[in-house]
Amino acid sequence: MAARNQPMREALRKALREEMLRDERVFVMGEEVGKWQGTHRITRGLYEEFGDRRVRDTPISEMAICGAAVGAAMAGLRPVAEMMTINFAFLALDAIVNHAAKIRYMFDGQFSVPLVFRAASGWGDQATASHSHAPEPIFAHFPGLYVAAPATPGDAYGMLKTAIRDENPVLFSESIALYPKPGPVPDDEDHLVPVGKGTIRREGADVTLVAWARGVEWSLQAAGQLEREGVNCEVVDMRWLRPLDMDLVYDSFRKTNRCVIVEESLPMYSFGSEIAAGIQENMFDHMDAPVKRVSAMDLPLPYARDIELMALPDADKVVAAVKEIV
Amino acid sequence: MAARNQPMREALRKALREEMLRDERVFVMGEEVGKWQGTHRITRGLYEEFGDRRVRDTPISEMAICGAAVGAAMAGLRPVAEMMTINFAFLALDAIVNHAAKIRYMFDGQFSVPLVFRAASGWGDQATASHSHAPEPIFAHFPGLYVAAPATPGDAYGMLKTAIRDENPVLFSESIALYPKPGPVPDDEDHLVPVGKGTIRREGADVTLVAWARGVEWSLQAAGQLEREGVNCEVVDMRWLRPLDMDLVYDSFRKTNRCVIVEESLPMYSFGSEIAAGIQENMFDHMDAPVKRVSAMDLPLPYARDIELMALPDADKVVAAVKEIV
Amino acid sequence: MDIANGAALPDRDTLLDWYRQMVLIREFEETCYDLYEEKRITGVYLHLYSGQEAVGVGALAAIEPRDHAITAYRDHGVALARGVDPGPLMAEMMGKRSGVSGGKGGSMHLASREHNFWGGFAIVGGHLPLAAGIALEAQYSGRDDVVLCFVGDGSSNNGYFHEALNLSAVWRLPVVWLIENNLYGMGTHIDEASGQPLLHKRALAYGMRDGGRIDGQDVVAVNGALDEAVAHARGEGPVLLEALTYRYRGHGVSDRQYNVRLKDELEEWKAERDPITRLGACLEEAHPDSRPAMSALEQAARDQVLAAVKFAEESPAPDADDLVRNVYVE
Amino acid sequence: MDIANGAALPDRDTLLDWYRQMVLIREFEETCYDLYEEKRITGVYLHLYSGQEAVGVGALAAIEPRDHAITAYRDHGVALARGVDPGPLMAEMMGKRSGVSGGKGGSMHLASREHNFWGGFAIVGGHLPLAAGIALEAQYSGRDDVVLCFVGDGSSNNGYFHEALNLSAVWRLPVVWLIENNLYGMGTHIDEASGQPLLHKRALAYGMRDGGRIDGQDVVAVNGALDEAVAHARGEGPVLLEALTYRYRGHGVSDRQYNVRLKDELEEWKAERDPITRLGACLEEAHPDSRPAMSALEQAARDQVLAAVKFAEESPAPDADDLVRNVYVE
Ligand SMILES: Cc1ncc(C[n+]2csc(CCOP(=O)(O)OP(=O)(O)O)c2C)c(N)n1
Ligand SMILES: Cc1ncc(C[n+]2csc(CCOP(=O)(O)OP(=O)(O)O)c2C)c(N)n1
Ligand SMILES: [Mg+2]
Ligand SMILES: [Mg+2]
Repeated sequence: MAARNQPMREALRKALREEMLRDERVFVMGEEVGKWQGTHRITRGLYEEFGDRRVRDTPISEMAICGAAVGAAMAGLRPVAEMMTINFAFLALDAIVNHAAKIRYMFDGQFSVPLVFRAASGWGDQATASHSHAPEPIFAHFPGLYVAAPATPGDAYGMLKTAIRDENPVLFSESIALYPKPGPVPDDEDHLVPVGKGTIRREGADVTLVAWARGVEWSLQAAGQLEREGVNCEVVDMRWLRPLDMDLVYDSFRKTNRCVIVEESLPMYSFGSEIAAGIQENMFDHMDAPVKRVSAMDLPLPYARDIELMALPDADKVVAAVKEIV
Repeated sequence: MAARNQPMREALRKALREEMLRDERVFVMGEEVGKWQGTHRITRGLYEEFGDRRVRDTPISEMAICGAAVGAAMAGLRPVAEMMTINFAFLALDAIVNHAAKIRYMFDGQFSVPLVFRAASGWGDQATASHSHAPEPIFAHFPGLYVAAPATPGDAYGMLKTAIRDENPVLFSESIALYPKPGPVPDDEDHLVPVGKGTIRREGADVTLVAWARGVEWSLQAAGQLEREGVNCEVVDMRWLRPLDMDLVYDSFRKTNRCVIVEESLPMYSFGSEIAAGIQENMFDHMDAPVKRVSAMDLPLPYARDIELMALPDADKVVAAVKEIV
Repeated sequence: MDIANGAALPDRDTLLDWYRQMVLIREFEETCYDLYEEKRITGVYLHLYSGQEAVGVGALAAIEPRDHAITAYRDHGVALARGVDPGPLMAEMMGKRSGVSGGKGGSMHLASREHNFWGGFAIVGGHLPLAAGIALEAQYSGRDDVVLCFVGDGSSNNGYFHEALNLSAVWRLPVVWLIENNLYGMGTHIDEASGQPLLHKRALAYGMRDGGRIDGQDVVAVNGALDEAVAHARGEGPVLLEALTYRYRGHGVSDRQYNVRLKDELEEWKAERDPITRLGACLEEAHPDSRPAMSALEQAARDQVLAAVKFAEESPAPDADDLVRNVYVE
Repeated sequence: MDIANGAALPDRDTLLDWYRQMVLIREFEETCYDLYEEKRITGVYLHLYSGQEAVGVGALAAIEPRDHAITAYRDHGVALARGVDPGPLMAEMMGKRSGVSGGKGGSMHLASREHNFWGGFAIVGGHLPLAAGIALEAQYSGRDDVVLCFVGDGSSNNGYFHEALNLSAVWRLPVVWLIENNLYGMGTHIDEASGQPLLHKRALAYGMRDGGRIDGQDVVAVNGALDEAVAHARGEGPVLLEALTYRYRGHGVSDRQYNVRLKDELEEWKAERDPITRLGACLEEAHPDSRPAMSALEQAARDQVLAAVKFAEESPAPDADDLVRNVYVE
């Protein structure tokens, strides 16, 4: 398939724009998504192209943004609501979990809620504690919602399209650190990445690295380093935190019998916990070593650059974790 | 120590009252905590005894209740703020996580936030999807907060006292289903249960059951059944979801080499995930079988009684899980 | 006890139809009360509409079938006034598969998509932005439908209220925000919960039309005010108004003290302002021949509710397959 | 360009002291701007107060040291006007251990407990209930301290605003809610964000005192209005008022277009209403001998900020021990 190299930011913009062209019911709403061009420039140019009916600036009202998106989706539109950063989704947790995720079930299928909550996620860059989170696991705790977290521009493109076309509510996490990073984006307006399917980013036989979003990059870097030392890593990009493609993890683990989980989130009650628990439960006889976890340190993130970076995962930490089990 | 048999509801009320008598800075706030006597009757009689300065009815404003508690705590009071049910704490997630839990760190120790968010938790009783949660794990994901979840009246008494006297913010989860259940409550106004310390509820040599709150009851029931079949269960009550007393789990596991985790919460990114991940990571060489998890089914809770109960854990499910690994 | 206060009375058929709806609601609610006492309805939440009938009936009479209604958990009366069949409603109370929400929603989560009745929501304030979103869809699609959103007085102090009303004003959404001011949240009086007890005045904070405070026990007054509000919403944008009313059965079934706590107040509302008694008196005065028709409607309501109970009790409960269905659209 | 509008002018020393504070803030902010351009201050968030000095200085002059101030992330000016030393403030910008928040809070999270300056909060609206809580402590303890809470215009559409203001009204908490209306959230104009663009009118929604809209570029007017508001808060309960002002450096450092986007508007505010120019002109008119004193204050501000930068740059960064400290009270 033909593809063009583009930063994730552009891939997302392209997906949004194409879906808006394809389906009149798709519209964008959020703080500064219109005239301001989007805080992260994902909606750049859309206001000019589609006008204020379909690109809607909102007040600073996260509860109402998410709640109104739910209502509009129930009524037949396909809202793409932006949370300027995922931290602000904390203010809308009730609209997201108690409404978007449950309305279909509570009314036994009378309504569907086909919407996307796009949320810029992650930390680094001295954004400080209240603006520095990768809290996707707490959203993925709840059934009724899907949680997407692409690691590459191509996936960002295909997954956002899938999310917009899907009949269910999707929390779509976009790693801010990945926005500028380029990668091939398929030249296919119907390029869709199926819900709940992960992918192998790199084949290997010695250790499985299971990751999502930025964790994939750290894993690939670590795999490069380790290759020079003769350790052959397979890198699994989960892509979706709900549903989880555990079969893919298990297939890889059957081969490698060893695993390190890599993520940007806090360590407790997290992605690493869930994957490790699943592996030991279902792959017990294949385990040659305990599953290790690499995540952010268990503290709020500080402002000062040096110590901030200490608290975050990186390729070296992944390498060290792998070395503990090979 | 002398003790009196009391329902958990009364134990909590006693702890609150004694702490209010002991420390003038302690006060209660929340929806219907005063004249109405508290929705769950935990604050019964306090309004009459302490008046409206110290027992404060609020508007239906969860963000402001939690946020004002943070401000009052920073300024030197010791608020005990009630969330009528833990579901409503979703509306206050930002105040709880981005403010209560982080203010000490963000300002590098200039402030402390000694408060308690009491929250009635759990499900059953046809309260339906948006009112039926045991989402403690998502709160325990975040550092800066402690998360308490007592399983017995005695612990409810001692842990609430600890939480009130502690200098840190505590999310104090109270299982609604346990409110009426009686148990011994120590006759000691300074009975404190240390933060982050679990306890062994029943000794056994064959399997460790790790649980909290209602999970402890299901575990004990299952242990009783299993004993008759010759399986000897040790029951660990974690009591705090943060910090986690993993040493206690490991000590027990070293003895039994088998474990089932029992909780009322949803299954993914949950307590079971975290404990299982920890065991396989730190007790790998002691594992005779995979760690199993018993939790609620992965769906919103329905109204109709029969199917609602199907979705919840119970002693039989615990027994079945144990049998898979012994 | 008079109603309409000098305003022109609707015709006899209209008044009788409102009477029919109001006695049906009352009968339905009081039956629910009894069924709960008899444990034929179970659970912890059941919030009855007895006493507030004129608000729901008068308001819903002001909108068209193509318009939309949405409310909180005190939703039985709104569902009935919107024309939903009592059978599937009662079945929902009993957690049956034939219930409007398949027995999964219960008393707090009634809805009927075909009646443009959107629910039935249990989180205070949570349905307000949904109302805005439903109105947005109409506006976006170039239709002139209106959304009628019922709001509790206590709910008006919640963040959702502020954000949703402001958004509706900024986007000029066709929403009528109707506060059912029954004076209490659960137990807390509006004077102790709201810095501004005249809730309709909050319209000013959003620059939206203030529809005033109306007598919620006067179905004609409610309907008249709503007619105006709906016309405004359809053409110009949102309106906020409040109807003063009273609940006869306390906050809900968990409220065991309701008839002790405020005995005098309750008795006074029942004796002096009951919306059904007032409409009945008005009908008899305006149309002295209408007593037999009213009696027939009362009997029909009893029969209908009895039939609904029978339907509900004979319906099967949902099963393990239902339990796992509709978590997602598959 | 006149200020005070006929109101009695404070004495020369007072005016000079305000002038001192305002030029210090301006110097500090413009230095921050340059340091960020030079990458000596790093990160993504830095929201400058240039242009809004009269609001912070005039308002804080109306409260006592025992009173309390709290604000959002645009907090440098409030910190300086509250008397916090520029050295530790600049050190915080640079993420140094000697910063007011140990280098962990950064530009958005300045605070100084000893100055009763409570921060510095980055979640829109998040500090509003904190202000209510701080006021509650004073009231609870029987003191008559007042809390002065700065609020952005954009923030006034957030749920926190509604809940916190209403709570303060219901409990008659001693809070002055001062909206710094600089016309924009980030890029969205108040007219497109708020159904009611006269934000002070929202006082009515809470039954609280409406302190009106004041000229935020006139330090004397700000101070006068705040004197009244503070007196009311101290005795009677909360007040809401707004000061019309303008930010010269856009929303924050991420806003690279600020001087292009609204060039004319920006230039007009700078040329016609600059709060420092206006105070200077007023001083010269009222006290023709004050030019040398003003020049000396300008020079002193430059020296002070230079010294602050030196202090900050020479301070050590926090280390791995600092990283793990103060997550909890141990
Ligand atoms: C966010 C939230 N907080 C608290 C509750 C608990 N609660 C249920 S109903 C209610 C009172 C609501 O009063 P009002 O809005 O006046 O409606 P009414 O019951 O009088 O019809 C409360 C506090 C809830 N359901 N949701
Ligand atoms: C809850 C929340 N939503 C969004 C943001 C992002 N944000 C930061 S500042 C800002 C604009 C606030 O405008 P205003 O209150 O007028 O303050 P000003 O910057 O003009 O001083 C926004 C939207 C945030 N920090 N918190
Ligand atoms: Mg009410
Ligand atoms: Mg502003």
